[in-house]
Amino acid sequence: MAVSIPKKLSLDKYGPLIALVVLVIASTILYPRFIEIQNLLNILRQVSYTGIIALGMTFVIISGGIDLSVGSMTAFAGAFAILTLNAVTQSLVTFSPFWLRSFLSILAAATVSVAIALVGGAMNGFLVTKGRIAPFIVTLGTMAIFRSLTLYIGKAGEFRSVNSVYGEMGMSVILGVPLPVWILFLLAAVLSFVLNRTRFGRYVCAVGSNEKVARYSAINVDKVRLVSYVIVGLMVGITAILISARLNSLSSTNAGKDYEMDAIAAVVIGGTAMTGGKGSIWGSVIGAIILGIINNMLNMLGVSPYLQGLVKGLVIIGAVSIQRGWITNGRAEK
Amino acid sequence: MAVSIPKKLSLDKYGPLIALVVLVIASTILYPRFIEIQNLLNILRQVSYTGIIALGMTFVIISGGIDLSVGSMTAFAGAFAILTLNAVTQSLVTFSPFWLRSFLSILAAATVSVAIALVGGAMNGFLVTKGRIAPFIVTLGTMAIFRSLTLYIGKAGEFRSVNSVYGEMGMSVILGVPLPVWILFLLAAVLSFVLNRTRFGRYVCAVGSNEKVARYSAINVDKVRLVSYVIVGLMVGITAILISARLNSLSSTNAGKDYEMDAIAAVVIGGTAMTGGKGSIWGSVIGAIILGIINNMLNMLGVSPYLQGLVKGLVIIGAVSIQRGWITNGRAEK
Amino acid sequence: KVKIGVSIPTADHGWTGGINYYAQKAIKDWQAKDKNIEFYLVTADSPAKQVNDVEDLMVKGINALVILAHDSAPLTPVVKKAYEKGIYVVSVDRGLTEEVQDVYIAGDNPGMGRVSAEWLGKALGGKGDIVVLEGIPCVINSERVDSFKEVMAKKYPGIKILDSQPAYWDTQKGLEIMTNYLQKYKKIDAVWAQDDDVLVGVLQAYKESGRKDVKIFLGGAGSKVMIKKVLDGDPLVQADVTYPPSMIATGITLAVYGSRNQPIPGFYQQKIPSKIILAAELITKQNAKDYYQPDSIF
Amino acid sequence: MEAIVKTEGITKEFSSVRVLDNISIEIHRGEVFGIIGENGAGKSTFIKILSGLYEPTAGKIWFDGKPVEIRSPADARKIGISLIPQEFNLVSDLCVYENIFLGEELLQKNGFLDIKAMVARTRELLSELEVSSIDPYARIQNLSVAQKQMVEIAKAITFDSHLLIMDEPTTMLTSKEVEILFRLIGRLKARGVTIVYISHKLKEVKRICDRVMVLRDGAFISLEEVKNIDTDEMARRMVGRELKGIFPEKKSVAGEVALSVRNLSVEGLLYDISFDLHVGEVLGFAGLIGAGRTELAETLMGLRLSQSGSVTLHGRPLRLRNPWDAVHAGLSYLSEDRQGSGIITSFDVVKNITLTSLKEYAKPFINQKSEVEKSKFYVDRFSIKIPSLSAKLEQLSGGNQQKVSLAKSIDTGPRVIIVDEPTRGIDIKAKHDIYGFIRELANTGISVIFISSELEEIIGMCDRVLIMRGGSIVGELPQERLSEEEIMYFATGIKGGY
Ligand SMILES: Nc1ncnc2c1ncn2[C@@H]1O[C@H](COP(=O)(O)OP(=O)(O)OP(=O)(O)O)[C@@H](O)[C@H]1O
Ligand SMILES: Nc1ncnc2c1ncn2[C@@H]1O[C@H](COP(=O)(O)OP(=O)(O)OP(=O)(O)O)[C@@H](O)[C@H]1O
Ligand SMILES: [Mg+2]
Ligand SMILES: [Mg+2]
Repeated sequence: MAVSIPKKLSLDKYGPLIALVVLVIASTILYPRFIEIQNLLNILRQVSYTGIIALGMTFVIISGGIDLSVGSMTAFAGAFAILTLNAVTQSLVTFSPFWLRSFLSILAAATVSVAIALVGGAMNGFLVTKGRIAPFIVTLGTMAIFRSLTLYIGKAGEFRSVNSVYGEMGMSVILGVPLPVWILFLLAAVLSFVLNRTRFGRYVCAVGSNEKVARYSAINVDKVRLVSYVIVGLMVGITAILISARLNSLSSTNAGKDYEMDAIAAVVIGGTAMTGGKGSIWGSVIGAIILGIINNMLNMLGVSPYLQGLVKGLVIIGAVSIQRGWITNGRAEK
Repeated sequence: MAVSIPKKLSLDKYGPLIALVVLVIASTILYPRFIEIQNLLNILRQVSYTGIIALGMTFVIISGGIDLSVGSMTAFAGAFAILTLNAVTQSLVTFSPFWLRSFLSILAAATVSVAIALVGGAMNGFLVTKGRIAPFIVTLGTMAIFRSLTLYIGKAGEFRSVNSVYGEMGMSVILGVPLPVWILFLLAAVLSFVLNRTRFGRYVCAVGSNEKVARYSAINVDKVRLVSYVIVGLMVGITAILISARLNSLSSTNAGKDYEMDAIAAVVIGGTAMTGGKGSIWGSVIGAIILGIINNMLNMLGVSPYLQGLVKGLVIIGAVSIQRGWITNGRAEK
Repeated sequence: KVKIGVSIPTADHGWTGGINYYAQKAIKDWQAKDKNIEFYLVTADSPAKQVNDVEDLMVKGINALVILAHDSAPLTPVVKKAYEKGIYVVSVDRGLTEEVQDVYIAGDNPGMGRVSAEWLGKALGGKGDIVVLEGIPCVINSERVDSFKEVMAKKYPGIKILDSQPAYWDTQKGLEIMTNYLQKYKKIDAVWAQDDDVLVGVLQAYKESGRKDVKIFLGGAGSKVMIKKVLDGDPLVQADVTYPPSMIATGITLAVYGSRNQPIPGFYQQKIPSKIILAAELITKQNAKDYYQPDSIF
Repeated sequence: MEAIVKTEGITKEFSSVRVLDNISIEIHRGEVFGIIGENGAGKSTFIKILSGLYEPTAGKIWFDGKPVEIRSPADARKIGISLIPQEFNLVSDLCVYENIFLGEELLQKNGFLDIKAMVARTRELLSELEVSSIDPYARIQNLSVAQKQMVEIAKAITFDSHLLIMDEPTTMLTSKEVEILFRLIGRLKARGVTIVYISHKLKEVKRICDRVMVLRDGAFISLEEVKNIDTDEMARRMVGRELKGIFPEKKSVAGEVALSVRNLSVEGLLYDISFDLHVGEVLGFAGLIGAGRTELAETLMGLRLSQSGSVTLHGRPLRLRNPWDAVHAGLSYLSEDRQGSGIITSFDVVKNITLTSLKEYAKPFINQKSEVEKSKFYVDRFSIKIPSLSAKLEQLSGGNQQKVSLAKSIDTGPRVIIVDEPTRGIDIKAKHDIYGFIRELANTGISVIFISSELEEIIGMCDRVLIMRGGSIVGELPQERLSEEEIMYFATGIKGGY
């Protein structure tokens, strides 16, 4: 028994990684240029936006909640980022040097975006904990609310940045690796540490496993759950900056569309249970990358647009069943 | 505490109803013609399609699962319904009397639609139980698969019925009440009975509440969960007939879009917990009606298109918090 | 060998379904004619995904890009990158915010609203009460609706727009909203649904209501169902205004010629025109047969 | 004697670690068959194999003389085996009658549930168990642990089984319910039902069992007529050596008042509770089920809100609005409901032990090394039998889970510790260790509130005992007046009524 526990645990832990490796090998065989560094960097950049949100979503899901509002919150925070950016850029127009002016306006935009998303996350958390409303309902509601407000402010149009430095920042590449990819990995490292090596992380797992035991263990359950929503808010704020900078604009209708589904799917493919209690940050990163590879390969192989959904669905189910098969050997597990 | 138990239970039970009553009163005050019989029938008809699916979804959610594929499965089953209808109608073109020919072709269409949706539901159930893959992932996958197949078969266009009797059936009104409304209430009565008065219903609650205990009690957990997915499949098959008959056509791109969200929202607003274990069929009907009233009132009051989401989100959260407030009086409950 | 990438939105409503259909049709037609062209068709359900798609296409080493952008501004940077790399860019329908394309071919959204308003205004004799069913709240929708309302306000002050709600270019939504309109307004003279898919639902709602007061229904985009009705002299649907999804096929053809630096046959200019705006054409009983294509899926 | 069950070479390995080794026995029809052994000896594993919850790695089973394969609880039921498990197996979202008939629902002729019949039968069963106060429609989550245990018993006897297995059925019960249970066993036995009875309470085993099997480390030690061995011998065989003087010596040095409770009331649960707890004192709380002892503990811990009254610790008033207030002030609580509110079964040993005291290990990042070291200390001190420190709690035997739970509540370094049924399901040797440890804590100046339904340990451990009934304190007994009779007088209301 002592022998098998680490084996089991490690498969639990490495299941998503194994699925990723299988997928990479299969993709390379099907399309050898898949493995080119530029293609891999593209994939990483493509997944980094929802990947960052998935990091925060991991906390929420482990704590036993869910957040459907991340996509429209991204649009909302991003809209304010661009509005702030434009306002500051224009009011500083005579200010020099140029770099400092750009820096200040971007800083202001980033601050506003993060602040708004933090407040949004806290609002979700507040309604869930103090309002005692199911997370699904709360965030379904705020999803509609944030999108609506974004449409209203943007009159269903686009927010365009007047500051081209913002766009350059969004597209910037550091040591050959795009900025959002750096940020994704940096945040993943930090949050993985938070999950595994801080009290808060431990408490999140405890609350998601058994709320009553957590309460009897003098854990402030409400606070822990609230903070999870705030963390996902923080991630949304960061993503909102990165994506609006990348596009140097933001569509009030479409920005952040379906981010919630992509983020949740990444988390679940990464091995975190929807029922809460345990999960892994790096797993979610891998989950996001798996989704990215699927999309990339659909394009690379030129799968018919009508059949893309078929292939995508099959590969997602297949990727997860690879993990399952190896872990449980047919034994019943929750 | 012993005193408060029955009180609590009954509020738990009547919470959604109270929310509905409050909403109806508020709507009537804001827009007196809301309460006209025709408007109420309109609302009922509008909600009956996703309402029927919500009935099946209630079982799945109580059993601890979820089904995201219902919308695209509706499109898929509906597509085959129309294809079958057309094929049979054309092959019987010389057959008379007319009413029998129409009857036979509609019967064939209905049979095929239900059969396909049953198989689809069973497939979901099989992957969840035997495949041990999280329901979220399975049905996210099959959601993409069904939509993709529908697009492929319909070349992203429309399926049009050549049989006008089918259309007449879809819009028929019996004793002043539209057909789908009859079916919704009939199915709700039957399924409510199944949930509360049969072994299967009891087992669904047990499995969703505590799978391990259910297994210890000699309940075939896998079978119970599988059957829940089959039930939602059955409901999808019925809805697919009703909606494709109503429009006498079906769009491969649009049909069933967002049904999953509407159905899940109806179930949760109706008081069923996303964590499973307990819930109510009539609650889900009420949940669906609440959503219908919200949509109706947005139109009736002419709320700005941009702000509709805001109002909708606020009312959903509000409607659920009405229930909450009355039930828990601020005490912590899962 | 020429490699042409085609990036379009996912088929998520009737019109984009048409786009998907015509893109594949053009690709098939060209492949039958010319073995030296390779096509890559990708579909995106959001601007962010479409940016990814264009990147993926660039990895494939395309020579030409045909793109129907989800949104203008978000796609501009990546298309600019492609354009600057020397890829021949044909931008279809949704413009970009910078001139980073070789050819721009588009339908006329404000024109569609205008033509609809003018025809409807005339048909109503300059007075009456109408209701509007909008699309998804977005730029295209605003352009159509705004110009429609502008024409009405200026030219037909006797026409009153009772209501204007989003139907999301979705049949079932159209059905629902029309049901509610019919409940809300005792008298409606005409309906502008802006989209033929929505009009299907609207007509169904009207039929079910048993009312007789609405005289005119006008959709948009020119689907074969509605053109057939016009052709058949349906008293309720007497006209349609085009916004043809086949523009994507034309765009693909332009990319084939343009990337090979060939002139279009019959054109006396070496270069393909940098802007082509397809008129919002009015279809009535007189010309309907020219527009009716029974084989099309749209 | 005819054998109802015969096992041959029953062996169970959990991924190659052997927890049951080659058990070959016969259980006679109509007897009460006792199984005893240390925590983790394999008792539960053995009976889980008999009831189809585990499949044996090797070995054969005969039932009624016929070879059988019991692959699932359904199989066991079919041949007439039912089980009262060690941990609760009740669906908390369902109500009492629904749980009792779960998997065995009574149906009407038309195939629908016969709810009336089930409720009526539930009433009968509950009154047979003398707990008619339990409402058949009450949700399980609203019951106390003792009530849940009685429902669990009712559930096991709903259908006429030939073999009824009870895995430590009395750990949650006070002597009153234990008597009810014993009467029930007597009636069943008279009907010819065979009973397998697992317990750490050797006196109970001595009293009601016909034969007793001793297991040690998964191995068969002995099987003998109960009348031939006394409890001391049983203990000797379980542990493998002599055990003497299970309770530590009391040296009460009643110091100053540590915790002072005045007029504490919780609506409907507690009425006007006042008492003082001294430094270094072990203060017992006795009472029958529903007396309100757990509620008092939960109120002191801020898990329930009081309407009136005051609590002071070393003269400083405490505001007990939530559990972290209480823990911060130096209070700690060992919950009676092990799996419901004590431990997280999907967490490993280390994470459980440090859950409440995590602050001590996180400065600001969790020092995993010191966590592991501290856990090792408890594992040694309480001889917790675990496969490894990273074993999940669900892989531990019931008694060992209890020890982890105790370690968890001690690790906060409390000034006042409230232990609620601390030795629930713990074997006799470990009890000895734990009593010793609690006394040591008291000697270092920690005050202990000792809630227990085992009068023997209340008397053996406590310096002073308060008796509760119906949410009030109805009596106080100093050490020299402690006796089971005195306590029962107060607890049942013969003495000290309202
Ligand atoms: N699911 C499991 N996985 C691994 N090991 C297990 C599992 N269940 C039990 N064990 C191990 O088997 C051994 C015997 O456990 P068992 O529950 O039978 O003990 P027990 O005699 O009932 O003890 P107690 O008196 O504490 O209830 C223990 O060492 C335990 O750790
Ligand atoms: N017979 C009963 N009928 C109804 N409710 C009861 C009954 N007995 C207890 N309760 C309620 O159950 C809850 C928990 O009681 P519990 O048995 O835990 O009290 P307790 O004093 O801690 O018991 P013990 O003294 O055995 O620990 C309380 O709310 C109590 O009022
Ligand atoms: Mg045991
Ligand atoms: Mg108690």
